[in-house]
Amino acid sequence: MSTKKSLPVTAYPLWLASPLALAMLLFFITPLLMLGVVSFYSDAAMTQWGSVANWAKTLDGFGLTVLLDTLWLGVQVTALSLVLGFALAWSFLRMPARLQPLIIFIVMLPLLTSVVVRTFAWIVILGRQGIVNNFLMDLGLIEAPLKLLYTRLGLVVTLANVQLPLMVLPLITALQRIDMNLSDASASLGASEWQTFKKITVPLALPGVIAGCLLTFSAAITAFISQSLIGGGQMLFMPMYLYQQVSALSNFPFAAAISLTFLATVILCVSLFNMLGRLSRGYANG
Amino acid sequence: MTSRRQLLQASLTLGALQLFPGMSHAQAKRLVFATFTGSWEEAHRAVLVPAFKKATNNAEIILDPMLSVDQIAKVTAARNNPPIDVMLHDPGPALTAIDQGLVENYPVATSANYKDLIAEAQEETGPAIFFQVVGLTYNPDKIKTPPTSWKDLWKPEYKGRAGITNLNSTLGTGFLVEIAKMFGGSESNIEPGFKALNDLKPNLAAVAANPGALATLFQQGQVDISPGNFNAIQILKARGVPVEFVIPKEGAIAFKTTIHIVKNSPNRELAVALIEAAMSPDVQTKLMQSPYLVVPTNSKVKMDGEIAKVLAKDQADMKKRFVFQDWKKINEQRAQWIERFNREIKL
Amino acid sequence: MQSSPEIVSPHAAQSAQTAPASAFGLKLQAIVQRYPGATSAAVDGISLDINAGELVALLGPSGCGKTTLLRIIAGFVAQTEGQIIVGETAIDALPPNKREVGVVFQNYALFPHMDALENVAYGLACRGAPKEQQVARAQEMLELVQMSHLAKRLPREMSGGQQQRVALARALAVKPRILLLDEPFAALDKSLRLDMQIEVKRIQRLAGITCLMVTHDQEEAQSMADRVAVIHQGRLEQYASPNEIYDFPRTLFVNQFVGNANSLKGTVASTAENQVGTVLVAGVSLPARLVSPSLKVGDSVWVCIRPEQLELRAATERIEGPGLKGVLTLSLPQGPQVIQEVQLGDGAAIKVAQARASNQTMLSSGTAVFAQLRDGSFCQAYAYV
Amino acid sequence: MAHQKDFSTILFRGTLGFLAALTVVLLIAPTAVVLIVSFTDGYSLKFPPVSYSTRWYVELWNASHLHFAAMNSIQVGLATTLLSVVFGVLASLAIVGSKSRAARTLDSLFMSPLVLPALAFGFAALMTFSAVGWAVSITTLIIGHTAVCVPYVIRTTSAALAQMDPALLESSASLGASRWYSFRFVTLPLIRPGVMAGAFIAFMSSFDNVPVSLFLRDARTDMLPIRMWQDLEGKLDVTIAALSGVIIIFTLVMMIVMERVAGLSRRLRQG
Repeated sequence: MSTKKSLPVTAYPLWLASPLALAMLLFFITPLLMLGVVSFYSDAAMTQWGSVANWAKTLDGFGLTVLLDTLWLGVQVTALSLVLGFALAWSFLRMPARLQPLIIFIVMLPLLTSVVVRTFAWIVILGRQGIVNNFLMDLGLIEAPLKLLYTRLGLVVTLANVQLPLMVLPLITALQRIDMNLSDASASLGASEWQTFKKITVPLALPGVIAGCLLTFSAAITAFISQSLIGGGQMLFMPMYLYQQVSALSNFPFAAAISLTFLATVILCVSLFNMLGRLSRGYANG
Repeated sequence: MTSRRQLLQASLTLGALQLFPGMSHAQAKRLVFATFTGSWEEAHRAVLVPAFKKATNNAEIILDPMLSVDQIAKVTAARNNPPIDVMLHDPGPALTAIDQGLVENYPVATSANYKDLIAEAQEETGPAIFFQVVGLTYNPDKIKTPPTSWKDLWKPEYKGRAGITNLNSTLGTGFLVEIAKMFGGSESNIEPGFKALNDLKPNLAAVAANPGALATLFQQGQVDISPGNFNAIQILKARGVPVEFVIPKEGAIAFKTTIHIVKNSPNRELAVALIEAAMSPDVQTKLMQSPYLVVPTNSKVKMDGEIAKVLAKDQADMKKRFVFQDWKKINEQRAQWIERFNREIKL
Repeated sequence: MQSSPEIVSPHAAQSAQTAPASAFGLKLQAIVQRYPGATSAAVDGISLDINAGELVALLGPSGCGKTTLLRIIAGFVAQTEGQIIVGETAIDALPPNKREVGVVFQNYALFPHMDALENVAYGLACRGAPKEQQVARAQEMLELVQMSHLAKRLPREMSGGQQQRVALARALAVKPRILLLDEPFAALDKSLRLDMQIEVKRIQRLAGITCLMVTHDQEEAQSMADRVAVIHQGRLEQYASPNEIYDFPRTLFVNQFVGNANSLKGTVASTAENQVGTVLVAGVSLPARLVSPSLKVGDSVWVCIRPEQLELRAATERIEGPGLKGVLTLSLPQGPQVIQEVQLGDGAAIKVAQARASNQTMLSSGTAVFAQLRDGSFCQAYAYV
Repeated sequence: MAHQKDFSTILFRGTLGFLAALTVVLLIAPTAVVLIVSFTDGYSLKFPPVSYSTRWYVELWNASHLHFAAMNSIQVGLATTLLSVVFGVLASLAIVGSKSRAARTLDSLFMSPLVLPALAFGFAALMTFSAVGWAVSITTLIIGHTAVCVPYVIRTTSAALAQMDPALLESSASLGASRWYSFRFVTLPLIRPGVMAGAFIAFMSSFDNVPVSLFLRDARTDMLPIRMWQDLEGKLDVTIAALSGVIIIFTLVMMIVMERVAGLSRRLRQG
């Protein structure tokens, strides 16, 4: 005799996910597939289909430069965020417990504050008459204001700051999981603090590092507002390239090809990060 | 207790209904006027909108400031259900919009103000409501000797202090054509223009996305010299920002700005009312005065004040002093130029 | 622990009490549970017949399938085969919430957002009972478990023992036909455990409810249950009263799992009627019950001797009767008794339990000793596998 | 073991401590700067302002185009939150804890908007909507926003569900509760803080959304962040500083409230 298999009381039927699955299929997946179709039109008016001209144009010297430059921007921002974020996360765990909630609050605030507002602040900070220039001039370190706004350096600093919470939160979580006894054990075995940091803390925090890097990287390369307000009109990254094709030139097919190239690149980067993440988890868990 | 709870629930339900469009039709009636960014938006918000409201018994209007090219892109994308009712165009985009059949002819026969426009402004596809004048803008606090020529932008002393806009704006494109001419080119030979732009790179502090953004760069002290729109800086100047406008010796670039009813607009009557207000001597007079200093097209408006002093005594004088460009030729190549600008002027 | 003079195990289980009229019996008929992809069944054809009002312990090591069986009865897992009958009706097709089977979980599973009273009233609330009735019944139940003074406490504000009382009250409040207890005392401190065991037993008697308790602790099973079902690798090894389980373990596993046992290799030396015979262990002939059926002379067997069945004497003080020769290696005093380890000649070690008496001098390590079977004791012999 | 701190240890701790302090300053600076600048008396965004006033807040009071955009953003934000919560909680219930291939696939699908460039999605959605003849409207904005905001609700809800002891549901069932009753009186109260935190994050990210709004908005459905961006780029309007001040204060207050009722920080870090 066999009884009917029924759903355990602790589980819910999978069909509960179907409304969202259907909605995502219709309103998320379908549009992305549409990009593929549209990208093969050869003209902006979308009358002739079946040409790879847009793809050729996307991946020609210039398109590739924009793409690589965007990725390079992501790498720069991620590296800077990592250094700053790791220092903060490391110090966080060594802070008096009273201070910790305050720090978490300070980290979270920008995460939930409008990105336009945060970027706006950096215009004030980096401008020719901005805080940094005034400070340096008051100190007598420079005579004429430095150009910070609309420069690569300014953009990297701004983006690193804007995306910093995305780095810090996973790092704190990862570092908190590390048994504090391990560093004591390492110290008792004669390792210097720097050795302990290099050989114990960093390897064990790797999953958090990778999670933070993934979030920061993907946020940095897609940060349209910061790129446009701080980078200015002279720097061209994928998001602005895409926006320009759509809004000023109405070249939907080309924009579609750009979008897909960008999407594919991001998916590739994410998969890479995920792979590293899996490796590092195996590493960190022994 | 129960009643308070019920009240809360009822109000939440009502609130939820409000969230969904279609249940309230208020939005459908709003007239959308795509004006230009920066000073134009401020001028129109301050002068044109009140006049329009007065004429239409407080009809709702939204200003959507954007570049001409963006307006065309938006309307092209949704021809049957245009997101814009009234467009404002520089000569180049105006030709494009007309060619692509995006605009509707203005009902000139029934218009009260159309016949008062100067001859050049009378266009059935969309009357011109003002002229724009592009010259050199500079910060008198930082630049003691006023520039006299476009060529001054290339002076080594302005290293890292000059600004331009990209070619999406008429200002940027017009400037490119002008410097091409200056270095021996023309509308059909843009090469010298690009070469000159490349040489300008060391001096560039910023490439603005639109003329409004260029004006803000002065406000922030980010640039000290740039090609600029006469009007764009007037409001800044009125606020005490140190900026001055000069006409270079090569002549200022001028173009008329036309206003159009978008085809398939559901708000045609309101659109006509707005354009009628924009042509009216009343509005044009107010716009001509400080701080807006908009060059009028209505013959009943007599040029005076700052405009008469700096630009031209009257419309006839203007035609003599200003350089007009061949936008038909420019249009044919503009997309290519934008592409090329993207590639070459990128740092 | 006196050994029974009877040789044949008495199968008639003696319930400690007579069933109340309202109680329901529980029958499990050949329950099989196979998880997809698993090589062996988690529950492999278990049949159990539990009398109304009886408290039965499911005893076995972790992973033996006892908890799975409990979850099958509760309806959380659907069995692959078999039938569950409560009273006269099969409940297999019913979802958990229709089975009227109360469960007390190992971690009590009190609803953290409800106070004690709300937790206890929950089951009645589910049934849509009027508010006053819910409260009255919940208060009554809290009184039963002596928790009425903490009715407004949230679970996190209660100790483990208090939480368990509330959990018990909650399960009983809806008057279930069967009460299932999953390792109910595992999370309690040792000192608290005994109190709660007595308490649970008291309440079970008072409520007169049929009760099935899962445990891996044989002492707990011994002390609480009317009958014990020993489960090993999904199979029922033995189902009998605690005494019978202890004294007449039917399998080698039961013998080893219930109480301590010295297991030695031996051979059957002689057989007699009623499973009695002798076995040869390390050259010594010992009287044994040949528990596995059809053992013949010469068969290899596992011979199990409980430590308390042995008595240790210095080689010099040896008395009549069979004895295993060895050297005393270790003495571990354990409360009322002392466990002594003896190394036999062939290297095997056995444990001997000796009552602690103040007037007795203890043998010292290294002494040559004989471990002698106490008078009237039998070894148990099981087929060698 | 040396008890005195050697030079390298001091250097090491000093460097990390300094960087950490710098980072904290960097994190606070933008918010503080905006708040201070919003009280300037002048037209430019000099820091520190030459003189202070609340004139830009008064301007803000009269800036009807900003009110209009703000109302739209709030409408879209609330509707997006509502949809995200309904769809997200249902989906979380279905997929959390399930090891089935279908559930894992759905999970990846639902989470994908978090990492994929939303700008590409915004553009793709615009094309799709216009292809089927849907004019850009509040509705299309809500759809687009929901797609990118629902992962936040799923993340916090799933985390809350995963932390729930399954025995609670079993015990509820054994006490006679139906699946729905258990959900209503056990699951829901226990995951409510997680759902609330997710709803809050979803609202904030819809309210702050640029990449999707960029393509799906038009003048009739103006969105606040886009309006702010364009006003900043096009005319460096100091009113935007005042508006930013208001947004910052609102965010701060909401964060404190959400920390109290939903343990926001804990939930943000789990995700």
